[in-house]
Amino acid sequence: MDTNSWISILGFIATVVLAFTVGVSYGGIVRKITARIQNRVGPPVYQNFFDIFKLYSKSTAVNHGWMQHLGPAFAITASVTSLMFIPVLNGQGEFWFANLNFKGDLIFLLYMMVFGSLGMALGAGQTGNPNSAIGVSRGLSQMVGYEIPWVLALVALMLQTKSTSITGIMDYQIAHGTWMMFESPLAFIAALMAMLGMFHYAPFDVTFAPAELSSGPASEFGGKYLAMMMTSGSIFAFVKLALFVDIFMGGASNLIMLVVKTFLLYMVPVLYGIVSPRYRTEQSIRYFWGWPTLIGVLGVLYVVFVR
Amino acid sequence: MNSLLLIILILLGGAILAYLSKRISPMLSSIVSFLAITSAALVFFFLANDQEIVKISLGDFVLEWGLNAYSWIFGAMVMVMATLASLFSIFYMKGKDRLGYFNLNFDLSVMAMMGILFSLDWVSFFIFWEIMTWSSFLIIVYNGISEGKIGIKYMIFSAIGGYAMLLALVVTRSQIHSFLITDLIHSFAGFSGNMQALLGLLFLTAFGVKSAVMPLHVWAPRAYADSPMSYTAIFSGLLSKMGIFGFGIMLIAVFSHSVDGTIFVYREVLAWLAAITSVIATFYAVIQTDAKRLLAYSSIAQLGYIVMGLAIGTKLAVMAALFLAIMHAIYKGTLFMVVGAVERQTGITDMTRLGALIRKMPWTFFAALLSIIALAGIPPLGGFVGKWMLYESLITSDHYFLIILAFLSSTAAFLYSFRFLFGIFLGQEEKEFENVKEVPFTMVLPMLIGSLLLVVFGTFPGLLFKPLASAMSFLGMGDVSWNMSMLSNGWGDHVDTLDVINSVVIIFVLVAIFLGLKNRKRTRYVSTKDIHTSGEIPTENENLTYAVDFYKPFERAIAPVMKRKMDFYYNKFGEGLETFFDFLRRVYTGNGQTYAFYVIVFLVILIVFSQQIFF
Amino acid sequence: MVISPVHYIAVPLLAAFLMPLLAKIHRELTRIVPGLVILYLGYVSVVLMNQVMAHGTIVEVIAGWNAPWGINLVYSPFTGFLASMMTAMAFVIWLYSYRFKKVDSQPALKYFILFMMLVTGTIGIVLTGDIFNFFVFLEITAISSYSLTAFYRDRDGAEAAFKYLLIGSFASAFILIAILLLYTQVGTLNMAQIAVRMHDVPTHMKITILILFLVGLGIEAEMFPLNGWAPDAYSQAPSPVGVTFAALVVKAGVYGLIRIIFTLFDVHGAYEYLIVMGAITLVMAELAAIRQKSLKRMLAYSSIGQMGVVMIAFGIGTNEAVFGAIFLMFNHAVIKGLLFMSGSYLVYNTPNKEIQYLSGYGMKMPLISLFFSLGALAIVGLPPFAGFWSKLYILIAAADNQMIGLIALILGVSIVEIVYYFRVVGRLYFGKPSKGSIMQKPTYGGVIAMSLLAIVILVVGFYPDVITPYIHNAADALLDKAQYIHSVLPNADLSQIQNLK
Amino acid sequence: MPNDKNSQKIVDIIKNAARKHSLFVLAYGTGCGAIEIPPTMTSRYDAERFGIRGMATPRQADVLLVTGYLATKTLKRVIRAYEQMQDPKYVIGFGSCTINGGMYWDSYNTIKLLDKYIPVDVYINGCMPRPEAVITGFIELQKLIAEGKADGATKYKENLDWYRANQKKVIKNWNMPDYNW
Amino acid sequence: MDTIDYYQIMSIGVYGSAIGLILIGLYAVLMKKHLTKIVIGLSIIDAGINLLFIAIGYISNGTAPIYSSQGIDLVKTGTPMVDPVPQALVLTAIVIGFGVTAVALSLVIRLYRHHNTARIDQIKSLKW
Repeated sequence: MDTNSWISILGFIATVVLAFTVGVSYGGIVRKITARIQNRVGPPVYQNFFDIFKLYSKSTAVNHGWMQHLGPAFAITASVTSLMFIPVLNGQGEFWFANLNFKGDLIFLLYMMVFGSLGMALGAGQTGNPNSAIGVSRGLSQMVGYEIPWVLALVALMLQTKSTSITGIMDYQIAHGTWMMFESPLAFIAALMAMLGMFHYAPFDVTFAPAELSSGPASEFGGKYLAMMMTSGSIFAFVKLALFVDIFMGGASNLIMLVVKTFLLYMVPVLYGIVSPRYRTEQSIRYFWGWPTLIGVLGVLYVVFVR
Repeated sequence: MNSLLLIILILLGGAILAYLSKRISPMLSSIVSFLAITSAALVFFFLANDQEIVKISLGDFVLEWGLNAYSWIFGAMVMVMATLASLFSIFYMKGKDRLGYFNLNFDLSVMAMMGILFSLDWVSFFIFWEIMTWSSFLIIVYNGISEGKIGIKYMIFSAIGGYAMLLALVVTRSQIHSFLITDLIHSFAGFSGNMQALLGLLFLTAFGVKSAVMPLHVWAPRAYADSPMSYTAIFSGLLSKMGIFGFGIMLIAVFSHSVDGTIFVYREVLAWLAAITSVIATFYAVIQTDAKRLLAYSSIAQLGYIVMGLAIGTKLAVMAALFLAIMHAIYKGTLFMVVGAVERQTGITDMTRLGALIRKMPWTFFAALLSIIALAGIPPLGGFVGKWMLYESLITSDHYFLIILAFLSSTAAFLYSFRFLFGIFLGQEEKEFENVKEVPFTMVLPMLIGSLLLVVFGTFPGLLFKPLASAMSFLGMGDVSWNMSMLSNGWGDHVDTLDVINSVVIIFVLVAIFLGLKNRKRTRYVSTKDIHTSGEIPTENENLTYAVDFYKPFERAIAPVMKRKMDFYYNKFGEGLETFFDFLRRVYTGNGQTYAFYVIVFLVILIVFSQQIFF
Repeated sequence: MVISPVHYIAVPLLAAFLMPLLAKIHRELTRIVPGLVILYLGYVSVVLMNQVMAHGTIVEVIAGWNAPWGINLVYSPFTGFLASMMTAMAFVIWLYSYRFKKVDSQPALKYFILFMMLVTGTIGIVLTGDIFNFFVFLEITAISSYSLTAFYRDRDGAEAAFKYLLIGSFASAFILIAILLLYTQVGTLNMAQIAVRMHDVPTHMKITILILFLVGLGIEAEMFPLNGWAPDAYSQAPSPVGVTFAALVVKAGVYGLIRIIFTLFDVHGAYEYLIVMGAITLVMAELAAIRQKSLKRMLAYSSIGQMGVVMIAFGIGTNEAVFGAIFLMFNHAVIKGLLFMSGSYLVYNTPNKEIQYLSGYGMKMPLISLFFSLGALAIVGLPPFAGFWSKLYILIAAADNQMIGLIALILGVSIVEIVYYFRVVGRLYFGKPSKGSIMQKPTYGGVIAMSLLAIVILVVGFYPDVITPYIHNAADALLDKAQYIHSVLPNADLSQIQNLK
Repeated sequence: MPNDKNSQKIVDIIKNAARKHSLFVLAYGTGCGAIEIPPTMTSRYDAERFGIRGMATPRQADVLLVTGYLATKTLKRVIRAYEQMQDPKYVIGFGSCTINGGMYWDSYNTIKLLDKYIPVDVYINGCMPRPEAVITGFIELQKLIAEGKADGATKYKENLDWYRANQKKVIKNWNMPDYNW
Repeated sequence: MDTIDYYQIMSIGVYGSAIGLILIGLYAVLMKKHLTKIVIGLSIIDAGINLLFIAIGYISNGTAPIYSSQGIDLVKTGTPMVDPVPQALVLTAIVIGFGVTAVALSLVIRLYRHHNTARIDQIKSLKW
């Protein structure tokens, strides 16, 4: 192997570490913000690192079959693979975080992200806990809900930029010196509404509802399994945010911009979630198939007929 | 001897031999059938080439058979999957009665499919088409489920399709005095607009029935579900592809010669119908509790994608459709075999009762997992390649609302994909299935081969692109560029499957080995009764399975769409017709005198109106 | 002895009258002699058909009186084909009815006498070249059919027979009047002569005669408003007789109809009339069939429907269409024969011959069910069975004449046909036999008969060329009116004759 | 003491630090003690700032919080929940009832000393202990964890027979799965 | 020319009665409910047709078409011979009619035995 390969492998690792760090920190920040809104002090920002580390250090004594091992492994695989195909920074010469982002596109990413959910779902299914199954059922149903406005928004972008790849959309934004959220605002709104569901914060947290489902799919996952799930969840959060930033906010030219943009974006579902009650599954599906879808359709029409 | 004729004869002979050898031993019958299909497959792959032409003169017609790039790819698919299914069938059908009857029809179906693919003229096409229809009908009624009604439904719809084709082909002949398919292709442009519209409608109806496009799909779910699974593997995987094969010829080769705009409308309408089919069928698949039904509806949905691709008709779309067609044959075939294996070992396919077979039938689960991943279109397996190309083609050809329907359907497909795996292989262990064993090797092998193929084609889709490209250029689409492992759309975006699979595999191996397997060594298996139940210890008979109304919330959300089934309208229509017929036949009053009266009245009418009638 | 067409009529008639005497010698002779007779007729057919294929139409002059004064038998490729087909079917029917239990339980002697009469009558109808002779054979056929319909001594047989008789008497009356009027106009009874002189007949008279013929023969050919008797007779007659109706009697009726229209008259409207009435017959019969509870009645209606298709095809009148029509007549004889034979064993012991009791018979009577399924596949015209080819030819002919609506009608009705046939087939292979259903073991003769028919269906289906040359000749012979007249009356003036289509 | 802080390996120190700061609690809300948990967790006392967090299932939890008296019937469930937890795991006995039966000291069907049945790391006394006391108890537990002294699980494993004997004495219909990890 | 009128009247009478007979027969067949009456109606139709035949075959002043010396003489002198064919046909038709009537009556008997009625509108067990 030549030097370039080694450096790119290092780049992979750096990306993963970055995603993990940012994702986990965001988790801590969310907890802190939640606490502050609830007039609490809240845990330290680095609390989630403790949690994940502790979970990794726990022993894992029991399993319910080999799918329980593979489930979290699938999830991590999916999250890391998706990360590989996301342009973290938009500089063309950027070397460290380039990874494989010229070799995939949006549709590929959509499916790759589902891979993780499906793996998780299978792992949860293997445990035989009815709560897990219920959670999976809810989660997948809800996914069908938010995918529609999300895809509508993406279609609007693709039609406008005549490109289905993320780098293509970023190049378009750079070339036109604008952000897609201003270019096709309707699509952005639809995507934002879909994003609420994507992060599974309230009011769309019926999947994990701890009070009724004893945390749903994760209910039989302790120790390392849970740690892996949290890891992949954190990375996924970063992936989604980075994707949003890339396609709607023109990407980020350096890490600080990235952090700022993703953080701002992240606050939308978080803040909306903290003050919201919980929807039932069919309510959330109907919600997503209502206004967000309509706005998405309008967004597509806007792109087709106005632009 | 001509290898095409040889293939047909081997299959025909195999069918008859299989029927006769049942007298000696039922098992022998299945083995004979398997051997016949295998040897036909060998002949196909090693001897058949596109130079050969068979000409058979029957009556006043000359039947012409030949092989071309387009039919070769379908033929290869048929032969491979039929071989796998028949291998699977040996043990699956063991111990069932009337095996001779089953194998006869099995081989006849395969023969008919090969015949359709070889046909260069419409007469032999139609002959084989109908052989396929009735042989599959006879297998549908073989299991004797559902009071024979589903067989009738299948037969009616097949007849509608078949007769539409017959009508189309006699009309064609009256126009061009030839039954050759190539002649139709070349002279289609010369037809009048009305004739083009009529022929288009008829042919699309004909192929639409077999590929279960929306208003003509009602036969499919039950027909797929009620046949023996080893047959459904080719019924859903291959027989339906014959409709796709026909669509390919029609939509690409024939309609592209149309100068009128009518055909364009057909394309759009067909694409929309296919999209709606895929959405509705997916919804129905989601709410099924029987694994067979689930897969049956899923088949309809998948066929919807394929038809959509063909209807869009850009290079990428056609490539996607054909690729998906082949993938669908493989993974749906494998999945039906999986269900067959489960059915054979447990006796049921009801997902509300099955569960946790993963420990009992790990290989079956493995095959099912890979197939489901492919079915759901998740990278890196073969299904993804097809779906990616389909979506890209939809976007690049400005079908921006179709893509939403396609996405809705494919996202909802995750629901039933999970349901399938969960319902059968995961979840709570049931005491009922304590002693279930893995199926015999000859049943595992075809499933594993099927899933292996998915992996291979997912990694190197170019293996399929190559023959597909030549098939498409045969159909008149010109040169199609392709790459061994690079997918690209018209806008210059691309996905590198090799990179995808590399990264997935590497990361997965890393994660699985260093985290998962390490855990596994230290952990101890506990039964699925040992779960968090708020400290309560579940008793032996306590049902902890969440299986009934699995997607109830989703069901509630989509309730408005599901209010009426298409069946309902057809049944009402049928009932109305029958009532009308019942009314009509009352002219036969049973009174001899009335009949005599009819005679006199008829005579008088004839005489009175003789001026109008006979001059 | 020189083989001549007259043997077709003389031998079975003689056998029919000798049979009471033979029965006195040995009872078994009553069963065997008809077979031998028909075998002999088969031999005659083979010899004559070869002759006809080689040398053209044979005209047999009876009792030395030449045409147009004497009665003659015309053995053209067309009539010869029909006669041979009827002979073959008669042989199969004999095989089937040999030791057929229900026939045997009634006096077999009567049955076979009537059967021989029926064979004589139908073949006579086809072969004769004399219009009054035609009438006589028609009556022989009719009377033996009435008696055979009422052969079983239950009340429904008699009822069916009486209806048949009532309508049949009308038929004979009309035909008689028509012959009478024709005679007053042309002064001859020889068909060829009539054909020659027909153009001199005033049009309105011609039409009136034609209408009388059409109605009278329409009754025999089961045309729509005139076919009230048919389902009853088919369903109540003994099964072999049902086959006979489908294979022989109806064919004779249709033959009469087309002979009148094609050869005797030169009225264009008659062809359209045939198409329209054929279509109406087809539709009404198939629609009536779909709701039948009784299997045999269903088959009867289906038979009527097929005759409708035949009429349509003849009405189209091109060579291809006629070819298809004759092919369909042949196929219908064979396939409907198989269906009646196997169907009657299926419903042998069921109350009212009802279909609903047939559940699961496919497992109990595999062979018979297979035959029935084969017949069902073939009759709806599914390839690669015999029925497909005839349908294809007819449709092609219709398409060539731009009758797309008609094709759609035929195909649409075929779907109805599929519905009711496959309802039965589906039921055969579904479920368990209902309680108390008694399977009837078929006789060996019956199995052989059905196997023969099945083999014919398969052979013709896979390789129609075994039969198409004959049918081609037959179609040519039917359409070539001048040739017909010439062969009967070598000196006739053919200047006025033109082939209609 | 052999389990001296100095005798811990450096890995253990890090692990214990993480464990100490991240206590996932499975609150077994028996008796009146459960009512004290909400104030402990919510704004006023905010136990989350110590990394204490409620969890829904025993698989995910580190700390079993037994909040009050245990009837013999509920004991079985507690044992079950405890055995389903993954190592390392800790038990906090909450309120007097877990120490000596409290006000149920003479009840025929409550157990008097929780430690006889499952190993308790920290007791919080009081009837009921206030949230401050609860937090104090948790901090005590954190100290023990940091020192590596919270080894109830090890004790349970080593003395399983003794615990089992005690448990079986009060639980008549014994049908628990084996515990052998 | 008395004779001509006579023949005209005769022929009108014969044709009229033949057609009359047919119509009467038709009336009986179509309107009467009793089986026997229907059979009688059929016979009457037959008789009418036969009469019609004879009437058509008859040529005024014609001689009987019998192969006899007297007949040949008459023909030679120009006396027309009555057409022999219709008469021959009528013979056949009468025989056939007889046969049909016999069968019909036997059927009537059997129907009456089984149904205990001879009304055709009540014998409708086979219909539709």
